[in-house]
Amino acid sequence: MNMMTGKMRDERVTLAHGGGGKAMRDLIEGVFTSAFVPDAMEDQARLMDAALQEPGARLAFTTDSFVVDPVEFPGGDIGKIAVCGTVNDLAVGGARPLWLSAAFIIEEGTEVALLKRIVMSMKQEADKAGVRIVTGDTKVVGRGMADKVFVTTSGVGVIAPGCDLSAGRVRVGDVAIVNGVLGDHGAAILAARGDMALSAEIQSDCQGLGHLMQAVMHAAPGVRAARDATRGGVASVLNEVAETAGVSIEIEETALPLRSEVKGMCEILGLDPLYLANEGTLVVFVPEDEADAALAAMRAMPEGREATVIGRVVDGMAGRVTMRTLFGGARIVDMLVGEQLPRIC
Amino acid sequence: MNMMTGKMRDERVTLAHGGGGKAMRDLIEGVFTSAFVPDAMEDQARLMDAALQEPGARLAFTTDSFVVDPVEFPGGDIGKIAVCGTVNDLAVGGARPLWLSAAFIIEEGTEVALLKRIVMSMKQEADKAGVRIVTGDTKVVGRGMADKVFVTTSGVGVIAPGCDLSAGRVRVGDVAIVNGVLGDHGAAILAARGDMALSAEIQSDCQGLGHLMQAVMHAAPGVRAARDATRGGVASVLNEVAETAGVSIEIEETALPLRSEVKGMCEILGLDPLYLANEGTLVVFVPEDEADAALAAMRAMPEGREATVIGRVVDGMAGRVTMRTLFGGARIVDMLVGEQLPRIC
Amino acid sequence: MRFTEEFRDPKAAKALLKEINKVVDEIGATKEKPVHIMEICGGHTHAIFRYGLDKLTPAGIEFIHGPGCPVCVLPMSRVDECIELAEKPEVIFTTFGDAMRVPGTKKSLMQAKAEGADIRMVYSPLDALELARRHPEREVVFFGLGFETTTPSTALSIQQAAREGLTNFSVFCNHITVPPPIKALLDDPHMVLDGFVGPGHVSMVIGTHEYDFIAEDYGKPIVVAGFEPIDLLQSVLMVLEQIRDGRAEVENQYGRVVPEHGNAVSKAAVADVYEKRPTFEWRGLGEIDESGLRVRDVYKAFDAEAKFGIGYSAESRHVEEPEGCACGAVMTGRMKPMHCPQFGTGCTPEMPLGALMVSSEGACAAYYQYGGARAIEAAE
Amino acid sequence: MRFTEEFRDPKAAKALLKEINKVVDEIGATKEKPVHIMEICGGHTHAIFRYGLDKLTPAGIEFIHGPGCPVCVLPMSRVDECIELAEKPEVIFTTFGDAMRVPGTKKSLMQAKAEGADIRMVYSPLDALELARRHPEREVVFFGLGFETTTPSTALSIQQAAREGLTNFSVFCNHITVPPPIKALLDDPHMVLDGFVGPGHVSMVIGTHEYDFIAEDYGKPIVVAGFEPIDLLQSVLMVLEQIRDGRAEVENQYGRVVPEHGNAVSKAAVADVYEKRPTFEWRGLGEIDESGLRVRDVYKAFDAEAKFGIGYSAESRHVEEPEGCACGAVMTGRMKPMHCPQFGTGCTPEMPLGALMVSSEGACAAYYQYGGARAIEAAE
Amino acid sequence: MCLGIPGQIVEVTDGERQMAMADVSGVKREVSVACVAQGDLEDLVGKWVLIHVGFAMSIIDEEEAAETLEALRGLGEAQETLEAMAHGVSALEGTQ
Amino acid sequence: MCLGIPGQIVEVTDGERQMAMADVSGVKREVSVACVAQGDLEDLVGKWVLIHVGFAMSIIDEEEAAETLEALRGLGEAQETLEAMAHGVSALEGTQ
Ligand code: SF4
Ligand code: SF4
Ligand SMILES: [Mg+2]
Ligand SMILES: [Mg+2]
Ligand SMILES: [Mg+2]
Ligand SMILES: [Mg+2]
Ligand SMILES: [Mg+2]
Ligand SMILES: [Mg+2]
Ligand SMILES: [Mg+2]
Ligand SMILES: [Mg+2]
Ligand SMILES: [Mg+2]
Ligand SMILES: [Mg+2]
Repeated sequence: MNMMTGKMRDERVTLAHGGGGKAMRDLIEGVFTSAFVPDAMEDQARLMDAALQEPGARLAFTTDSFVVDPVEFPGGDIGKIAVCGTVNDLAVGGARPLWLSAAFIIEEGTEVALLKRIVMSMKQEADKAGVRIVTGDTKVVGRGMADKVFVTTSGVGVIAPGCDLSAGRVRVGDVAIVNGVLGDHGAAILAARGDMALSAEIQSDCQGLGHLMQAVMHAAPGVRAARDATRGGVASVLNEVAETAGVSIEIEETALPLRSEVKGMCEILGLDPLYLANEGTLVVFVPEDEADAALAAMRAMPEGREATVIGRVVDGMAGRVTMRTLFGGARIVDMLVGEQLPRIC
Repeated sequence: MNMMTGKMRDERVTLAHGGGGKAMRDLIEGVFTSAFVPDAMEDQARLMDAALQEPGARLAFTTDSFVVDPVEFPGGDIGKIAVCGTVNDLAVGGARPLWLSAAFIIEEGTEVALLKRIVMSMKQEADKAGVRIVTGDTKVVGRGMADKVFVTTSGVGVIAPGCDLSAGRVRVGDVAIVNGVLGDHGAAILAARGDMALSAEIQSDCQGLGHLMQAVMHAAPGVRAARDATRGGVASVLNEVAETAGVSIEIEETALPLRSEVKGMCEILGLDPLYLANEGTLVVFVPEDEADAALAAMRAMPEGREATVIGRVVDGMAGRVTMRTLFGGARIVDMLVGEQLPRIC
Repeated sequence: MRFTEEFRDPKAAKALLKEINKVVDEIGATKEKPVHIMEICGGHTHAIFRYGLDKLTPAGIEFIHGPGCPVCVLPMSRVDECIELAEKPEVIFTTFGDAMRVPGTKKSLMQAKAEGADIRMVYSPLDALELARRHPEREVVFFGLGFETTTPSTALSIQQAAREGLTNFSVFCNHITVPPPIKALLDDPHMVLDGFVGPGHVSMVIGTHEYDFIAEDYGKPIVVAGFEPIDLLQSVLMVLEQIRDGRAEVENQYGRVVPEHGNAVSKAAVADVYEKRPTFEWRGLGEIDESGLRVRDVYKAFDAEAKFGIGYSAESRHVEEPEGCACGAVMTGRMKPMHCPQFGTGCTPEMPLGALMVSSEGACAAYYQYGGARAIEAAE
Repeated sequence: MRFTEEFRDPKAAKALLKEINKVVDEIGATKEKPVHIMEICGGHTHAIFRYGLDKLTPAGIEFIHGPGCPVCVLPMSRVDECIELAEKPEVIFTTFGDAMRVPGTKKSLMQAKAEGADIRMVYSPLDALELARRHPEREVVFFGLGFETTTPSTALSIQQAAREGLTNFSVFCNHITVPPPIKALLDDPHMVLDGFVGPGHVSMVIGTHEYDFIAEDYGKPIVVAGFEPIDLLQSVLMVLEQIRDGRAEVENQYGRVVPEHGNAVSKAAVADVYEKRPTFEWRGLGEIDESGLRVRDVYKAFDAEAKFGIGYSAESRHVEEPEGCACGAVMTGRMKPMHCPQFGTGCTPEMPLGALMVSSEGACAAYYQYGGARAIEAAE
Repeated sequence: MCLGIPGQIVEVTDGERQMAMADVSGVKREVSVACVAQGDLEDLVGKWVLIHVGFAMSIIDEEEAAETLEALRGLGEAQETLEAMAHGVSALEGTQ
Repeated sequence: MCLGIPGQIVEVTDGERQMAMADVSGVKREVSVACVAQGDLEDLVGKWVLIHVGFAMSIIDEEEAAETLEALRGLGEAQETLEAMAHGVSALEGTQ
């Protein structure tokens, strides 16, 4: 009898696992199918949800590729981000996330154990968010043709009849609320990457925001729009909304919730935390009279415990975002040009 | 006045284009949005199709990452494949393709002109297939962290009430039909890659199969199942179907449609064309009495001009695929183990 | 004429099979008391299974699959050495695809590549030479694997490198020769063999007279054969006819390609660059006298063994074959693949234990792939 | 105490602003007839805009943004040379992130990286040293950019490399010094300046006496300042008080960090490794005598200029600044950024024409980013 | 082992290095003709050779090939004749 | 330019190379203390230094810092007193 059991006996992925044959099937069955869709025989999922067939319901569809380096970091891994990111993109549009797809591009030589950890964390996160990963794909590329693993998730959700969250609906007087501290993900990744030889106990804020969004929509039915701030940080989200809605937004420097380590990291590298990436940071715009209700609902949940108002929508030049500095000065918070580079010398 | 116009003025993609700021927006607006979804403001598409709300209708959902090297090759490019591949995965399940997502992972240094060509070819192919690319994403990774461009497409389609194509429905007596010559894509890529210094005028068979599938379903309403043979070739598709349906399949060596150059390539490198990749090759299983109708319908379309019966489903060991050689011998056509390697010395 | 399809003509095959059946009957061979014919060359093994010739020929013929697959007879220690070379940071290790999946003690070249070694599959040693020209800062090593057919290509490549004064190209020479193992098999008292199908492409280089000893000293027929199904059937028929007629001759079915005296340029190049090793190790067969080649001292600069202090000539590093592996017995025809206790369970193409399961020319892989489950059933 | 937040106290700022307003009034300065104060250091420019100090201070104060941003004064030819070095296959080119986006004649380091050059951003020359240790087969070049604050770090790194006997580490030295351009500005007859906010971190290395000539020879006040908003407001107040009182002294607001005589170890290391160049080119300012440093001959092995035959000392390769670029006028305070014809149209942070638009410490970038559209409107 | 395939020489590409372009069913690859070169390389153009790992190792003897095929055709026809005769005999036998 | 930030030395990491660990708001980085080393390196532990590009360039004078802040507090208070007085005066004036 053969001592080795299980479908996937290799320790590392080789090009053979991408060849469309038995090795690929073993990889898929040994690592992916077991966690995601044990019974998929066709290369497409076939689905239906009653909510989708309600008159006036709309289908939400979104996609993102995830390429984080390192693939595992304090507070999460690429799999967790891949599920949270797409769940969040559905949620902030007002959709209830239903189904995800997951496509993996794997570099030759990647450890199978790493893949398994990533997949497990995807499953966990999907379960938490109440979505199912229903279809997937794997490709293997040669060494140096990818960076360990890239994951692309797409998501399908349902928007209930009448629900219409969009940046265009933001009005003067609205209040901008975030669910918690900013920049944790960006800072955690900077530290984890080790390029600048900085170490800090910062965890990525990577988390799903679906339940939090449901709570906000329930507590503040007039909620105008929401965004999850990822690349480009909160500053980019504010600029995007200000532009789309044709309004100005004014935020308060003293109101920005920042962890001390994130501040430290930014000081060392000359970075601005408003532009740091997040992976579980919600920015919601609510009418002023619903702000307290929204805040209270958010603070009642772990994902929103540190929720706070950071600014408000004001009359002014379309697309303008300004920040009142701590002693009353004002500066423009523009969109970032490229990526934020350390500014040191 | 500034002499340079247009949003995207760089010749090559830099990391700045992935930073979430203006450079990224310029890349997206200059290259992607203009071709795909000019009016998307939220990071999710909001859609509905009457067919989806019919009682008994089902939603089909599928995804694939595309990683071909070289990204442009005779007969297509990675963008064309990315659209065709996902359209085909929807189509072979009996779904009418509706919407696609497209996520790009771009290597630093990639030429913007190349991206534009890829995107244009996606648009063209989507138009041909009658689908809309409704949501997307771009990520930029450092040099040597990807191979120019990877594209991941996901697709949503609708399966009409009552339609149920699946490998499990294949029965003894059914006939296996392919739409044309085999292995063109694999051979074209081998030649285009230049590793083995072979040159040949072989075009990839890369094409969308949605319309062809519609024609088959119309002409042969009893059609059991269909597959597009990609990685692992026709041999893998046959094995997969034989296993799922619990039947044997017998094919005829003399019936396999092969281009002379593909044969030549296989002879030089000791490869088996049954395992070569395709990107527009349909394998359909139809009841014997509908075979002629299916063939006629396929041959009436450019994608099926060379359609032919390659074998039939027989009683026998579940999952067994055999090939009758040209003078009556028989051999087993197993699944490939890993990737097919040149066998030379 | 393309010299391929024409030799796959079903009509001709039918005629030959009829004739074969007739001669088998004349000899009186049966399933229980078959004629044993060894096809020496792995290419012939492959063709027999690819075209289903084993099932078309009568039960009275039993094919013994010989040692003529260079991948199958490659000892684990050579694979380990390839990996050691490939893992040197300065080395670009080039090889035919055939060698990629052969298991070494710890891993295959495929796995070493996944772990980061710079290993490239090439079609020709000329491609390795071109890599060396393009990467003067790297050391390009070509894995010289194969029989007499392949040896001239590496010899000519070394001569070319010398002419160009390339200093970063070397060959890890593990070339072997066909006649010595045949002699070893014929000397084996357990071996039952009635005739041989001779290796066509080896013979196009060395000619047919190298097999004279088979007919003259051992009284066995041998027919040098081509690789198309018609070639093989005709060659089998010619062997059978010799047996029926009590003849033992060296015949040449593959005259369109194989000249009686082989290829002079090739032989000269091989003689210039290589010399016989006193002895060389074959997987499953052990040490065989004068069965391997090494680079002559004058071309030392192109000899990876000398350059990196590695290989058969270096301190012996013989590694025991994995336990339970019956490759030796299968290769000498003493055991059928499906009777190996590992066949299909501990040893499959996905997880080969022995080399005969790796190459599609290996008897075990051929039985598994082309005989597939049927062979497994038979074994159970 | 963390020595940061404490110096951002709104209460203290309020008090200082009140006092500043009072003194401005006492001087009688107005928007039409303002006091001109130059903050020499780009770090101060950045802080002024970051905290909106320009809008908080009275209209009677006009800030002139000085040449103290090493990125802004870097000539195109130096950038081109960086790229030439970085594109050598053996070179790992290391640099602070600051330099990545500065446009050269054809491209920036960012673009060169995208095209394949091995360019790595580091936090410290020590990280470049570590790369050299880890990649003995490569040449690690560190781009020595910056003023007196930064120069000791590369000097100490070269000394450390020498101690370790590293042969693959070198510095492409483009270090510059603060006093010479100040003298040049003061000698410029077009220049209107009433006082200076002095560079705090430069001074922590060189001390305060290097500025004596400003007070003694030119009769202008200078206050060495820290980088927190309170530091800046207090320093501005101190400058104003000197003006009001008719004094011209070198004062030190940043005593917690800046010792009167600077840092002895740093100065010794710099003197050991570097020597003054007779002259050096500044973007927008032209050649300035004794304003740059080069590696001394004893450390030639660590001098990228010598090692690769490149740089300012090599055959002069001065490149003309792009046409229409008014950086020189802006840097000397003769023009406000928004009055440059390129500002916001031909020159934006996305597509900078001049260096002052690249660094967030450049006056133009600061006006654009923090004054943003308002500045553009003003210009239109 | 020793995969060898027939290809036709279509062009001499590098006389000095004895390289030529071979065509295999429309697939082209540069091969060394060092082993089959006799006199003028151009004489090889149009010839069929047996190619192994990028080297032409033998010039295919077209006559010989034709003869082999002819002999087999002969064998088949002879068998058919015999069969027809046997059939005739059994047919005759059947009338008994 | 010349980004310099205060950090606290928490540990000597390599005496020979004069390297120590600095802490900036919980973020740690190894820095050279060559420029601020006097006598026993361990004496630096607990001290605040000004860090630039991985080098501690100055030991922060905590007393001096406290004094600066104290003086500003004084300024604020003085202003408040003055304002209160001014307010008192105007209040008085208002009663006229
Ligand atoms: S089955 Fe495996 S172990 Fe047994 S003889 Fe064949 S190759 Fe060797
Ligand atoms: S706007 Fe641009 S060109 Fe004009 S001065 Fe500023 S940096 Fe120079
Ligand atoms: Mg998205
Ligand atoms: Mg998002
Ligand atoms: Mg797939
Ligand atoms: Mg957060
Ligand atoms: Mg804006
Ligand atoms: Mg798919
Ligand atoms: Mg498919
Ligand atoms: Mg996105
Ligand atoms: Mg096809
Ligand atoms: Mg099977």
